[in-house]
Amino acid sequence: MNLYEYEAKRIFAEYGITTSPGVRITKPEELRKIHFGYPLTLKCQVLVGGRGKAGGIKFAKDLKEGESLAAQLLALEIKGCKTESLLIEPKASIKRELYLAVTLDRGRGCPIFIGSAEGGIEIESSENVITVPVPGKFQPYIARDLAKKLGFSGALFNKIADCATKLYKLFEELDLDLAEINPLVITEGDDVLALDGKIIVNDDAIGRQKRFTGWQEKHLTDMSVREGRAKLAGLNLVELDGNIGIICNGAGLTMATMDMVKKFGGRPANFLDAGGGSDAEKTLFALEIVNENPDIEVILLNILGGITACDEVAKALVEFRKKHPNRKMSVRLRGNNQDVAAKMLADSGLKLIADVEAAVKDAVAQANSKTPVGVK
Amino acid sequence: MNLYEYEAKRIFAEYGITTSPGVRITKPEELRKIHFGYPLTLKCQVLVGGRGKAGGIKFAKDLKEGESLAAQLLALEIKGCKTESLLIEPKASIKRELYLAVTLDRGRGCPIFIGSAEGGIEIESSENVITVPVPGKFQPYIARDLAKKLGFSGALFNKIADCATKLYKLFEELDLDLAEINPLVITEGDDVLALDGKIIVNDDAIGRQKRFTGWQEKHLTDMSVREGRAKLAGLNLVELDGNIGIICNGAGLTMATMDMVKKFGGRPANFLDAGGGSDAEKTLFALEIVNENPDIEVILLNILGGITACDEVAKALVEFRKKHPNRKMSVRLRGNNQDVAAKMLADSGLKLIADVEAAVKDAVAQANSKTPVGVK
Amino acid sequence: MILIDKNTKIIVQGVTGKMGASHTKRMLEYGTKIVGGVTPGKGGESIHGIPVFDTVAEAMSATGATVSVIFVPPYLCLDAGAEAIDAGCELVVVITEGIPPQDTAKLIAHAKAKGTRVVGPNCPGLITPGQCLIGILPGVIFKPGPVGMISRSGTLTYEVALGLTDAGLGQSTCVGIGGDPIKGLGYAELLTAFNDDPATEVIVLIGEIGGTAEEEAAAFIKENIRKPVVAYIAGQTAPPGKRMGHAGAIISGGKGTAESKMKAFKDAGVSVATTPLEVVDAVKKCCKQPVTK
Amino acid sequence: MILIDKNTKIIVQGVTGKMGASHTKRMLEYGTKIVGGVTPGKGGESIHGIPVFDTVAEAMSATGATVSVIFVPPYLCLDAGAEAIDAGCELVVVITEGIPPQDTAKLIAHAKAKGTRVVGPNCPGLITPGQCLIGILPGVIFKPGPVGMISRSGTLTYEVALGLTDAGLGQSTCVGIGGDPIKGLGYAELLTAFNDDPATEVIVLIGEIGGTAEEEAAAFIKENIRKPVVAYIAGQTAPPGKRMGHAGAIISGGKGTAESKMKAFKDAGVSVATTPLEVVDAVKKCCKQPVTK
Repeated sequence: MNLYEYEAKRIFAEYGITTSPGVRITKPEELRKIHFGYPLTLKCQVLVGGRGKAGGIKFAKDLKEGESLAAQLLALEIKGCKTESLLIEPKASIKRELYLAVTLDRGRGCPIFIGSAEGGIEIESSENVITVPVPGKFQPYIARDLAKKLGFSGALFNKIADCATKLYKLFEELDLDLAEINPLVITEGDDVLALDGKIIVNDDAIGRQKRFTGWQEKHLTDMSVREGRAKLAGLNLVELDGNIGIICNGAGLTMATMDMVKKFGGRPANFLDAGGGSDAEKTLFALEIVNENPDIEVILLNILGGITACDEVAKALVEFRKKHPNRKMSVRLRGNNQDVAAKMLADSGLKLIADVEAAVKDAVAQANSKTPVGVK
Repeated sequence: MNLYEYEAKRIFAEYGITTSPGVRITKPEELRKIHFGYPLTLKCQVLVGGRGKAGGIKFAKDLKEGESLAAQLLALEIKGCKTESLLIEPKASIKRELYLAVTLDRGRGCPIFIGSAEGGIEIESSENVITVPVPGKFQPYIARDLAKKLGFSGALFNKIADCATKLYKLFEELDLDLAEINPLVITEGDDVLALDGKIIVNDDAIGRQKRFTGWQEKHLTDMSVREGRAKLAGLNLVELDGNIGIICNGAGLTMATMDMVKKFGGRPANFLDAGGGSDAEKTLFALEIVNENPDIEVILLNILGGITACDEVAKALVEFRKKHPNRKMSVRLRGNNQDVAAKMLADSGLKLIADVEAAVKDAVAQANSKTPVGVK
Repeated sequence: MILIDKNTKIIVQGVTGKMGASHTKRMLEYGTKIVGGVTPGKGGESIHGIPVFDTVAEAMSATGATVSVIFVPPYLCLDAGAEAIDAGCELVVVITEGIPPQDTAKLIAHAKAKGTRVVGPNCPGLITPGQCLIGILPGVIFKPGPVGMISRSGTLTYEVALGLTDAGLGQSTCVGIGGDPIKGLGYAELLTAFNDDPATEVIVLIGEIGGTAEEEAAAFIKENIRKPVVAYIAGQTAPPGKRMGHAGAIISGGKGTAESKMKAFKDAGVSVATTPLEVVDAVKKCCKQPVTK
Repeated sequence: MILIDKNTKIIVQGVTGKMGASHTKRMLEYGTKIVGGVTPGKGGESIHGIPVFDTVAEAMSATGATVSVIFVPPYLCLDAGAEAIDAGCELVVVITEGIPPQDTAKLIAHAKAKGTRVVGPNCPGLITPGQCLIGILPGVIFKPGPVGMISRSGTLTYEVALGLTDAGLGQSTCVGIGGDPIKGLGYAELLTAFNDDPATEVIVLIGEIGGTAEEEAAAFIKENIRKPVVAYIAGQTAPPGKRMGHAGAIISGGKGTAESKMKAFKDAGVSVATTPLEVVDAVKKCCKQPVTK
């Protein structure tokens, strides 16, 4: 779960990391109540990156300009993601910018500091990236090693190390995937200030991080409406721009099925992993949400039952066919209770295809044809 | 720092360990406001052990008896330690009693669970003691291993393990030397209840355990008034029943000096380690507090300067002699700046004795004589 | 075969839970030597004819088991895993999905320090066909034979195994290493084990997008593996920045694409398939044994 | 001599603090090879002619030091110690008193896992007279010679060393292991080192009340040590239940009495002194070398 900048900064402040004194507004007229002087920075609160380039950050020299810019920014959509609110801050006096983050390193299997003497950039494209792993229990000296590698000394050395120590603490205590300060600013007065921040809470940990209970619903704006609904229902849906709706069980099989659709000349409309052991109700939800996509021509259901019982899937299919008898479908259903499933589906007008490639090819053919070839 | 039972139980409750619903009172008439029914248990709140045997726990069948017992208990002193208040609890329905504690194991160098299927006893004299060390990061399975070794199964197995897990958590988070539940009671309804509890906070950790800031002053009742004052001044004073006041620098040297006093026929009045690097002010405080003991005949000062500068000690001695010119003293002062010190003390009427045994023998002789032999 | 065989004795942690109980039954039906189960507070009971214990230490000493398979809920896995490791299990298989990765990191570090091997988490388990099935794989799909499999995905493993079995190509051992970004046994350890295993002739590696483990595996194969390897990467059409089901399946910062992984394998001389069935064809070409259908 | 000699290169953590600075000066005056100091944020400065670094890693790689002595405040010692251990120090000497024992336990466990030796905490340090002094011992008291000393107490060590030196009996190495209940190097490791050290003829062990380390040392001596050992226990007159200055010096639950320790040593054939000066007499009897005054 991505947090908004203003939420990330509140958490930073709680852990003792200095941030700009910011105020969140949702209406331009709220600018009148802001007590710090102009020029002000107005920043769109969105859950996607690239906000600066997309014009999501503006500076206002007075209230009039501020209100006009605020109205404009509040209406802004960035990469399809609506602006939730604006964060208003006094313009910072910047001497230098850095990048500082803590995340989990897959290769090393442990948390890692990432730092760069360049800030405000996309870290992936930076050439001066410093990494310091935290293989065991964190101790502040690891943050000092980072400050040293970033080239600091004197009072700033201690301030940077202290900031990194606090960032690690919140990363660990809040079960984050990412705690990022970008840029971390050194002010003209040699203070260290988090000018922008990003926090990604690990989705699997939200259940034990009580402060985030109920937050997910408000933090789905970086997804399509359907993707968000699927997520809240515990399903992984990723929408694409094709016309073949794909539902499988298991992430790898779903990806492989997408890949085969593409290979055999079709265009996947989505990735939907219905998960292992999904029952009829969950499978029906999956069918319905994929079916809602107006772009799809055909639904390809590829289930290889390990945990998943084929008869539960069949039950959902029977239900779905009743409501949507004309939806073109290709169904491959193999594994536990597949014979029971076949019997249940005998009257549904669906033919079951045992071979995976044959099922994919059938779906592609149906998508490219004008008549529903998959229906007997 | 020892905590009172009622304080320990509040901490237990905060960590989710079930305790009796108790009320602390400091006047007998407060019993009238207590809302749970009779019979009641009245327990002296004192910082020393052996309360039960000393008559510090009574049961009252009605308010009248309660008020009379409360008045009696509030006036009770146990092993020289005044009753601070009473803890009033409903009488528990006890099916079984256990002992459960977490402490640090010196030999293994790590925390350790101590459990016994007998409760309410002095653990040192119990024969059925179970120990389970926690050599690395604690995980709840270690508490389950303990519950198993204590012979539990079924629902009680989980309840005991859960209680032990919580006890470990508070032991670790609050930097304790000891977290003890004795007895841990299994009620007729198979609930697990901390009937009595003891917490010792590590003195060196109080500075970082903010909740205990300022608590020390109220928790010195297991010491003499002078011992308490010394502790608050950062000095280690232990009073004994002899007549030779002993001040040294370093714990080992102080103990060795006491031992020599005894060996050469004297009786130590106290242990006072003035610590390494003590300055004139601290040394003067040490001299004054030892001098306040009406039992002492002579003060034996044995300083072997490593960190401690002899001239700082001499400065304190000069000051002390001005105020107490007739106090018998034996002074051994050797190490850093000892020549400067000797010069400073030339007019003080104190002779400096270089040899440690000679100094001890001099002190013993003075203590056993009626005239001040140590003063020229 | 590697890691497990017909003599491997296994306990099930979380044996009385819904998943644990049903898969214990299925493993027993397959012939796996499940010798005990652990559920705190249920010690002394029995399920599907096997005894339940309160602690792993007890279960191991009573049964002689050396392997544990974990079906407990995600937030209890660090505790359960540490219990198995500290009780002396040689191999711990973590089926559970949804463990917070910081817990997994701690678990794996602890296992490494103690010399315990971990498979998973978020994995289907592993199988030596005809001998031992640990986890949730559908046993009927697998047959004994010369192909060693390593895979980040569950159902995709079944797809490939089904294709191999249908083509008369059985498997020595199949290991599902799991779809999480931080995991126990990885490609290098298992490639080495299969390379040293006389029963394995061909190794199938099924990767997916996310991370750089496949690139590292390709380099490792080039240096160390003498047996033929067939690789398949799922997610050739996955968009960047989106998590594709598995916690580990995400292309981020330009890293973790199928293209990069496939190229690395090709550069290392590994045969690269573009669909599950192409894996079967590629394996056929590598196999010395005559294919028996 | 053991642990340190004239070639030992040492850095001082907390070198610019009051204690650190003054004892660095004294160690340098003694001739100890203090080659660098560490104070975060003061890197690039110098003190008493030695360079100050921001991190231990930097200090070690710039100076070639292998030993660190720690003078930082109690709550920062776990961090400082971990830094020294992870930077690869072979020996870490922790002078600081008042470290919460749970921190010490973590520090010692970490050191053991990494193979680093720790002396202390809450100790005066160690000295190989005429060659190397690490810590806060008054160097002038010590002279080179055949007596190896191990002690839980600082000033009491000086008292005994003074007596030995006055009697013409110098010391090979004296190690103050510290007065805390949880500590690094203990009696067994150091007894073994002195037993193996050709320069040591007699070993003096200065214990005190609290714990059972002396009883264990007595058993260890009986089994393993061939050189004569003289033991002295402070606290023969200490009352039970009272902490005598040192965090570790407490008789509790009937355990840790001087009587028990002295008995254990006697039973192990160790010569037991009842005053510091008796130690000197006992050592004289054991010494092969002629006493030179």
